[in-house]
Amino acid sequence: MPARTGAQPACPRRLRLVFPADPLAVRQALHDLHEGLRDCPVSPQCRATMELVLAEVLNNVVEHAYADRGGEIEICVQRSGGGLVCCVADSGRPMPHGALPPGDLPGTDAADLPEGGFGWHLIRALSRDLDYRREGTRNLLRFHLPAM
Amino acid sequence: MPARTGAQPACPRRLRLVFPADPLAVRQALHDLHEGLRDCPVSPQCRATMELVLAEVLNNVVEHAYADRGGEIEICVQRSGGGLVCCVADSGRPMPHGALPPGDLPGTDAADLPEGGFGWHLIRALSRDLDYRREGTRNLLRFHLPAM
Amino acid sequence: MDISFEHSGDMVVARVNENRIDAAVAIQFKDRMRELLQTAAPVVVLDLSQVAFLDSSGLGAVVAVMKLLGPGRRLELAGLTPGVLRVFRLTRMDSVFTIHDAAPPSLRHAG
Amino acid sequence: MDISFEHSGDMVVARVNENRIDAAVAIQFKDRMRELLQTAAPVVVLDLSQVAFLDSSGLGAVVAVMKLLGPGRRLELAGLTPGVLRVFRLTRMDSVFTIHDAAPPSLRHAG
Ligand SMILES: Nc1ncnc2c1ncn2[C@@H]1O[C@H](COP(=O)(O)OP(=O)(O)O)[C@@H](O)[C@H]1O
Ligand SMILES: Nc1ncnc2c1ncn2[C@@H]1O[C@H](COP(=O)(O)OP(=O)(O)O)[C@@H](O)[C@H]1O
Repeated sequence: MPARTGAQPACPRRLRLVFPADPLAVRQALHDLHEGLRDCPVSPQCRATMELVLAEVLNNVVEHAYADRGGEIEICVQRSGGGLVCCVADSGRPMPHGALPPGDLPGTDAADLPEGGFGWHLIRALSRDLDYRREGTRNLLRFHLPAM
Repeated sequence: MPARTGAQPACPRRLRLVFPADPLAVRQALHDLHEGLRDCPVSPQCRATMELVLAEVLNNVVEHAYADRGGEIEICVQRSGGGLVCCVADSGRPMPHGALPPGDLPGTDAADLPEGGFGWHLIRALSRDLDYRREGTRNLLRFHLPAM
Repeated sequence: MDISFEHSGDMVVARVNENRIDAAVAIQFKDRMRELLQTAAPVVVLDLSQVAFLDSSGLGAVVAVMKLLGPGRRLELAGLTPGVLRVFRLTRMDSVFTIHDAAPPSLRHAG
Repeated sequence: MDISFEHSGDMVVARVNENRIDAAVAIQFKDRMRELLQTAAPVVVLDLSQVAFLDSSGLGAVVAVMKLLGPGRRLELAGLTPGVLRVFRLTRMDSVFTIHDAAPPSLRHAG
């Protein structure tokens, strides 16, 4: 990569991204955050957890909040202790019933295996202090990822 | 692409992106803007010009303003007539002498062909109303791309 | 989506030569596997040793492929990296699939 | 960076099988061409018909390749798409290179 040639290791105080609600832009955003934390005192496990939890959150924003019609997503990631605080904002439709989905695991009945519905379960299993608010026309989600 | 399945054509009022100063993130940003204008009344020529001019501006921010050390870049693109108004902001070092480079073409002397120095010439040749300001610790660049 | 196939007796090994199975490629993964699974091998081993990242869209696609095989055939998994294994564990889908510890048997001989 | 080579008499055609030559790949482009140009053909035709986008980093890399060839050999360009041609025109580099209108001769026979 031509970038970062002769770069000095630097851990940014805060990472912010704004990008369209589109699977490839989501992929690049996850890559950018992962790279952006490279020189930070955050464990590889914590970064991997961030990548998975944010992937689930962002896929839901693309598919459900924006219903695959596109829109703008904003992410902030900040260090906190050895862990991370993440914020995600979108201007799509609100969560069903104005609250976070429970994240119950679908059954594993061999006759009718689920192909979806795992997202909120993973988010809840891996994050702490999950908080959702609707502010005007925006969805604001905030959570903590513990040091690992 | 799974995204946009069943999507309704929609031209956003404004496109905004925030991403790291890194060649691959720049590439994705150019792609996102190009796609984001897909359903807009902006000609393919104007979109191609936007892609080239923004590529030059952004490459300079990555290489010179941030000196390949990374940082945050913000872009806004708004329609104006059949053309576009673009804004680019970064927190890197200021332009040399606090002003835009003249953009003189390097010579084409066969004995010593230039491998760089074309960027600002292209930007100036293809944009209108180019405006640079330093505001606090940020560089703000604004220009117009005419309808084509 | 680069997936290579290798036959070995009544088994076929499908090796995913990609870093990620995520929302951007889940449908491509399913479509490509559907094509490749025209073969009649009763056991299909999915070699995920190159896949560092799989999200719930990717998991859903793997389940969909298992269902495509129908009742007479079996999908088994091999070479799961730690990040991928974690997703199977957290969703209990590790109880649904036969998961081999190492690379698929047919490749083990070669390597 | 996918570049394929094809010899044809005392000429070699290098075909860039990529959409873009931009800042993210300019160095890879130069390095890959350097490797491939170990060959002794006096004329090298760079087939850019697959390249829809080239910025000034890409232009600089093409110039660098020309300089790598040294005085005894020639780099010619073929198959420039409108966007790429525009960059050569605006920077006057169209006066430095021999630019063929169509796909390179060796491929013209095939197609
Ligand atoms: N960001 C969101 N905005 C609106 N609705 C959502 C959002 N995320 C999830 N939902 C709703 O919650 C349900 C469960 O989500 P999830 O557990 O991720 O499973 P899946 O997305 O695979 O259906 C979704 O099917 C959808 O109806
Ligand atoms: N965004 C920027 N911030 C600081 N300096 C810049 C910036 N853009 C250009 N420069 C300076 O202006 C010069 C000319 O830029 P340009 O015409 O794009 O050519 P090149 O980048 O190929 O050298 C650069 O070499 C650099 O010194």
